[in-house]
Amino acid sequence: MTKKKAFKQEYLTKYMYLISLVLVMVVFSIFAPGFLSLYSLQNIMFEAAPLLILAGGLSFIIYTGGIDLGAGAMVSCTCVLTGIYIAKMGNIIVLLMILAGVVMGTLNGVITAKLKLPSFIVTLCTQNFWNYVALILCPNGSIIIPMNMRSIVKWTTVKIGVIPSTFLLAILVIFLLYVFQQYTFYGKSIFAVGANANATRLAGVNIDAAQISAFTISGVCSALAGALYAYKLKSAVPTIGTSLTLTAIASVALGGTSMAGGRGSVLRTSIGVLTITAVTSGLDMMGADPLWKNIIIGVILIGAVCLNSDSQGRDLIIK
Amino acid sequence: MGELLFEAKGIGKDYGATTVLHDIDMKISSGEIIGLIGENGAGKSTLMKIISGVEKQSFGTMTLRGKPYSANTILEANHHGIGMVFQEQSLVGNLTVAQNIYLNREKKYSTAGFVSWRKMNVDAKKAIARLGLDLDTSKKVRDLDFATRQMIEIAKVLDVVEETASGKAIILLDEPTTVLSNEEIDKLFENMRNVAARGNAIIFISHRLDEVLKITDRIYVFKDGAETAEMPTKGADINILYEKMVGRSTTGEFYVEHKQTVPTDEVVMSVKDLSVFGSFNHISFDLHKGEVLGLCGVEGSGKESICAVLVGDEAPTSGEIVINGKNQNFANPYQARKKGILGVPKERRSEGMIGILSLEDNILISHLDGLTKRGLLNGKKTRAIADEWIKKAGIKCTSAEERINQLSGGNAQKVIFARALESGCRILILNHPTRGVDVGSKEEIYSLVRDMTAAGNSIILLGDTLDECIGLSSRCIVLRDGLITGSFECQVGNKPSQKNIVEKMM
Amino acid sequence: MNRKWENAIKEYSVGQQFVLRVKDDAKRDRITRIAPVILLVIMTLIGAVSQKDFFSPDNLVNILYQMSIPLVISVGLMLVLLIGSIDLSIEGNMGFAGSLVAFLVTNGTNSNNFGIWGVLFCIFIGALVGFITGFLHVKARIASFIVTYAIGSIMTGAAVLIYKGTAIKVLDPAFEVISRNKFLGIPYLTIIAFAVFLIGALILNYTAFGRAVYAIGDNELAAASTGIDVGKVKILVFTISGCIASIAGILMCIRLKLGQSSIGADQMFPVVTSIVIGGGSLAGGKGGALASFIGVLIYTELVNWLTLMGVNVYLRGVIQGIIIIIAVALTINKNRRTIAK
Amino acid sequence: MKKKILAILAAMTMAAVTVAGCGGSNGSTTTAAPAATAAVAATTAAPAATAAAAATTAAPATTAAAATTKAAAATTAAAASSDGIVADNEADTPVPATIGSTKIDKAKGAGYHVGVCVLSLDNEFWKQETEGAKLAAAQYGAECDVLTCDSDANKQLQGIKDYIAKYGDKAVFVVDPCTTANTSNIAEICEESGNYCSIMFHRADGLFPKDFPHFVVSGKMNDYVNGQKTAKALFDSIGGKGKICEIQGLLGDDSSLNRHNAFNAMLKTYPGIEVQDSQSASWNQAPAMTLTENWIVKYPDLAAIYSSNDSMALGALEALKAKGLNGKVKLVGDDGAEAAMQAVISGDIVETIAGDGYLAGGYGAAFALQAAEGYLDVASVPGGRLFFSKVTFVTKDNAQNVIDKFIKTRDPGYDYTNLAFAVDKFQLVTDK
Repeated sequence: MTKKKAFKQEYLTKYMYLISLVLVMVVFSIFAPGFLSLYSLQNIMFEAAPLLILAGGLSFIIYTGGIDLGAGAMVSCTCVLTGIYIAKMGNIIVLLMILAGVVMGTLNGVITAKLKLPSFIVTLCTQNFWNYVALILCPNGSIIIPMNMRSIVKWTTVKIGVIPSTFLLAILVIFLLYVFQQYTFYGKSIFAVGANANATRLAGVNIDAAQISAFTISGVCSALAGALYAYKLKSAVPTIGTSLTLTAIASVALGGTSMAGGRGSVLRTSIGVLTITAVTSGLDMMGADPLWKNIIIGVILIGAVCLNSDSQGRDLIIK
Repeated sequence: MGELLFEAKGIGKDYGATTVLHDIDMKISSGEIIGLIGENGAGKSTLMKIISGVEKQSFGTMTLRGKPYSANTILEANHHGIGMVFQEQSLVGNLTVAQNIYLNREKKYSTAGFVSWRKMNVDAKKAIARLGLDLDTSKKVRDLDFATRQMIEIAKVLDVVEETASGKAIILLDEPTTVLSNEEIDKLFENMRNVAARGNAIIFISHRLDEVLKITDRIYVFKDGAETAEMPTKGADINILYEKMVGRSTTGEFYVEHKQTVPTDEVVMSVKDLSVFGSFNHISFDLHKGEVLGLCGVEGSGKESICAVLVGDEAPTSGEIVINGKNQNFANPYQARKKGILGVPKERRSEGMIGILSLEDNILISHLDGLTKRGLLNGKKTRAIADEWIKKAGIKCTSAEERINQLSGGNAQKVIFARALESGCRILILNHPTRGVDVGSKEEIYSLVRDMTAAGNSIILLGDTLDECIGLSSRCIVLRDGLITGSFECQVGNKPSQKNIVEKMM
Repeated sequence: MNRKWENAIKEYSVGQQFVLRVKDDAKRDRITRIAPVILLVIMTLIGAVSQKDFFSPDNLVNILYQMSIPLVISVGLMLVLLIGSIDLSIEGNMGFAGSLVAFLVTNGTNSNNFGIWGVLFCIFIGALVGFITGFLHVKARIASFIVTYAIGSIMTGAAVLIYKGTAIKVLDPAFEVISRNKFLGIPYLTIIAFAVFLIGALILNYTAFGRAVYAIGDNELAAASTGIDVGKVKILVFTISGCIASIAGILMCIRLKLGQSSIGADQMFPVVTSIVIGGGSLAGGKGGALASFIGVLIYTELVNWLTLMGVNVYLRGVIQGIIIIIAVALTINKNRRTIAK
Repeated sequence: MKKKILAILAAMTMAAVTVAGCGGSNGSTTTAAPAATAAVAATTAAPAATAAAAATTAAPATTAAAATTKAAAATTAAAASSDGIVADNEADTPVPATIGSTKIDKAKGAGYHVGVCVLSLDNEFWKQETEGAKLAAAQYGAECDVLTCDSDANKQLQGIKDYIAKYGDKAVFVVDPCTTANTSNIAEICEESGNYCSIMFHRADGLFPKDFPHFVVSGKMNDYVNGQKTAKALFDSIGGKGKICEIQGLLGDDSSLNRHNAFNAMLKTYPGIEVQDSQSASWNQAPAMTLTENWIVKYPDLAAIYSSNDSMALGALEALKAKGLNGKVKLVGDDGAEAAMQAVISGDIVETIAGDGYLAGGYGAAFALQAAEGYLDVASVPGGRLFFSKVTFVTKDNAQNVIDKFIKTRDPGYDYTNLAFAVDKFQLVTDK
């Protein structure tokens, strides 16, 4: 094929992940009247916000070729802590949660990097631990942020223009993550570790630091997401995270980031998140039979990943 | 010379718009060993791939033993009695020698789908015996050393093709000697002759012209996808071949000796009584500013291990590495780099290139922390630096965004060099810097080395060949069995002869 | 090892040193290889010492009975892990197969009575699903993690579709027999499970296919270059995994006499952990039948032990987690040059 | 070497926090309820002091949380009533014979859409709720859609919002919330958009329908009292003494905790009962079966097992059957799954509770619809619009009828136009 054509194709595959989002939007706006109404779009943004942050952070672990099965548990843990202590200390709690995130993430990172254990196992085990903390702090299912404290959490429901404040927050986080990924040497070395850890090591890069930083980032983002969920649900919910981990990983992959590591972008991830959120609420608005929901989502997921997968990695072995 | 086995007429290959191989004719008769030389990207590998069934030719025809021949898969080629030994080892570590040799050919030994490993081992022993090898074939390949693996690799292919075409097989060897030590190479050559004597034909690809001249009967020279010469080995010599390959005649200044610097007395690193248990003992030497210190020795003489220690990849058992007055003890290459030592690793693909990343990232990876300002990198600046290196090192690529694993071996190696230079390290450990690199790139790399020393850097060199080691170094240390057996000054003009160094090596 | 050898340097020549070091490495290698076995022994001893019931025949039968289904799952999962992939759809497939078989054999909801044919049909469907998974993974080049996740959610949905929320009670006498009756004190179900596992082990160790799986896990390109049809093997692996998953689902249904999607819940991750404890690697190429068996046994003993100890219900998970991390840290083959992902 | 140290360190950190938490957990969950009070109260708005006070003196009128009162009850259970059932959370407000019992004009109902929100359809009870809501909607001539959320509180809210986005003010809801806390969000969302909703089974502390004109009713099942009743039945079945184990539901689920507390409360009145172990099987069969298998080895003289729901009970039953202990080791469940009720008939399970989904879902929908269509003056409903819904205790005697009524015919034939029928008792509102 000619250079021009090659270029075109390159271009197409590069932005395919955007196209699939548009596709979803169009399809649902046809089948579900009112899907494009301001109210429902605001819903989608509001829904997507915490997941954006969670998945954004998780991406970095995927870049290293690892995986974090504990993200959900960290969300539960921080959600509970926030929900319980916000009454005492107000919004400052968010900063404390970020601190907690650093601790949790770094613990995962250190165990993985220094003991050279597969992150799959490490996170699988440590999550029990965060879940445990969440559960003993909140044994009866959920603790509500008392009505008289609602003023503290009001800002989350505010809309700036037509955009929910939390969504703007998420966008800000994604932006920061993008800068971290693109313009810091930790970001670069995280990708390098994912691409060829041994070569990176011999190039004199501190790969342990890189790996740990990835986990820390993920920890922080999970914590932030957890806090946001507490704000959103105005309560501490120790089980909130259980279903989130895989959703987050799925949306990372849906954006086209390679699970093998070394390639990807938080921008892709955020599109992935928006797509998944759009699909779920779109299905609700179509009034799809709940019995079929899982099936439909599964099919859409496969289709979308097919479209989006980062074609530059084509020559890689897919595992 | 035996009957004509194989003939290719007007073979060509193009990918999309670009033609990488055009109008190649080749004749192979039974019992001959054919040399195939040319720079990387000259089309050798492409032709090999076409013959061995990895790829399909775009034009031209091939005939095998008089019948038209074409293969869509390696397997098909094997059934026609054509087998290729690939450059990157294609053995499976967690299988035994026998299982590797008969991988995907288990039928012969299986009853009702269940394989008898015992029977297989018996045959495997025979197969490797053909190459004068004798070892327990139920051993896992993982536990064998590189050279032995290479031999098994060849034994495997040999077995495949001889089984189908006894005495009429064609075997393609792509750079088989790069990982072998001298005596192993001699052993290999001997075996090659035996194989040929049985009527098989061998195509031998190597960048080491001396080897080609030593073993082959006939030589094909490729350049830019075309066949520039076809000559009998007797009567050919390095200069002729070199000229045909690169189109310009070789300068006697192959190692750019006119640029060789005279090291100052300033000691940048002194190694004191360094030992790694079982690899080398009591190694002591000083490295001076602007010096190229060559380490000579056969495989297993401990030179590799010394490198590993110096770049922080291996922990010494005892001894000191003193840099500006302090004893340094590196836990990992990162710390070594921080102290100004960086290595250019031996295995380019697995240890050097960060395959799916861009050239820019590959060049800058060792210096990113240095380029960071207030925690951030300046995209424009980094790109500028990358482009500058691409120009300086003469890296052929579309842009700094291109992925490194899309480059040819030589260019990739230049990128790794650029990385080492960019890192700002003052001491560079070059481990087989020109392994598997074509003559053209070699020369460029040599001049890069000279530039480094001119800039006041110091280099420890493990030459790909002894000749290279002598040519580049300003001083050579010779190792045998992990001990220093000699040290030679190599000023321009009175370089020691290979002979007296080899004496110390063996 | 640095310090350890310091003095030895003076005594031996480099050559001798080398021999010594190789010996030493070999020794350490051997230790890591048998580490799981040691772990198993320790686990058993701890159990025996701390709990008098641990070695009671009843409890031993319990352990056998409780490890049988994980053991079956491990057959499929082992193959998938060996090629370096992962199969998250196992839970969904189990749930589906369990529901479908309950729907097809004599049950309390409808008048179906296909008996063995129903069972075989389920296994076939499982294989089919596995095939589709593998096909998507190989041809569409979707990472196994995602494709299996998606297929898993699809199958869970399909399972619920079958019984529309009201779990189906199984009345087939054959199911009764298999779960209740014993041969030499060992339940039929356990015997079936072990048979399945044995077949799996034989296929892995004594067939060309088995070798191909190892080859792909260790060095995919090399495998391809010897003419192995990597894609085909991979698809076959997932097909087997799917087929095995539905066998496991059916066994679970036999165990519980009830068909619903939740019978697959939390079945897969424990088995992955077990295999890793047994010495398998998530990167592929390492592990095998024996490793899986030992791993599953260790894991089952651990869970059984925790129950016998009556550990605090909330703490259970944490203790389990810590023990597993330590276990893996001991059994995994570490090398300062490698990096775990 | 370094790695080893690291390993130990990591292990120790975790161990440390674990132990730290362990203190909390012993208090808050497995053993006595008062500690739980402290734990919970400390974490709610109520100052810890009052909570503690509430715990010791069962004074119902404190600012403490609902959980507190329950716990309080638990501590003073002995004094509570003759049969030991502590029902101090039921108000004695008389249930008026009719609430909004009116003639329904179906045409008027047309265009209204009932969104019935349940956790998922993978459960008989939730299915009954949806069936009930559909039947009710039919009687009002309205449409009905099912919204599931796979037990994800967040998804549930999203679902409701999406439904509102679709049908605007024509949408009304009957919600089985994922978590107690979620109820306040649901109420607020509906209030904001002006859609009527009934929220069943759970209600956040400090959340009152009276503060939310569109929050029509909160109908609970009295898990706490019902749990005590089944526990009592179980204890009596083994003559009030013997060794016994408990299988809890999903940790962190509040029905699970209520039932656990009920079990503990009833224990107080039966000194002869020794609890051997209490583990969670997260509502699932398989783990329950494994647990039981191990228990009957460890405790050969086990007399009974208290299971917080039916599928876990059925799991346990399978384990017992395998050892031929079914019927010998007594068993109770909750939820009223068909298989469980069959087991009740065959005597393998002592008692279970048929929480009536048709009633909860249906009347919940009915309340919301009447409010939306203007039949019901929301303010007129007594008891602060907080009531306990009817349940049926399934024993050997009535099991068959229950099955015939609810399972065989998928319509219990309720008249969803007479709302009063659903109300068993009004809740005693202690947390005002």
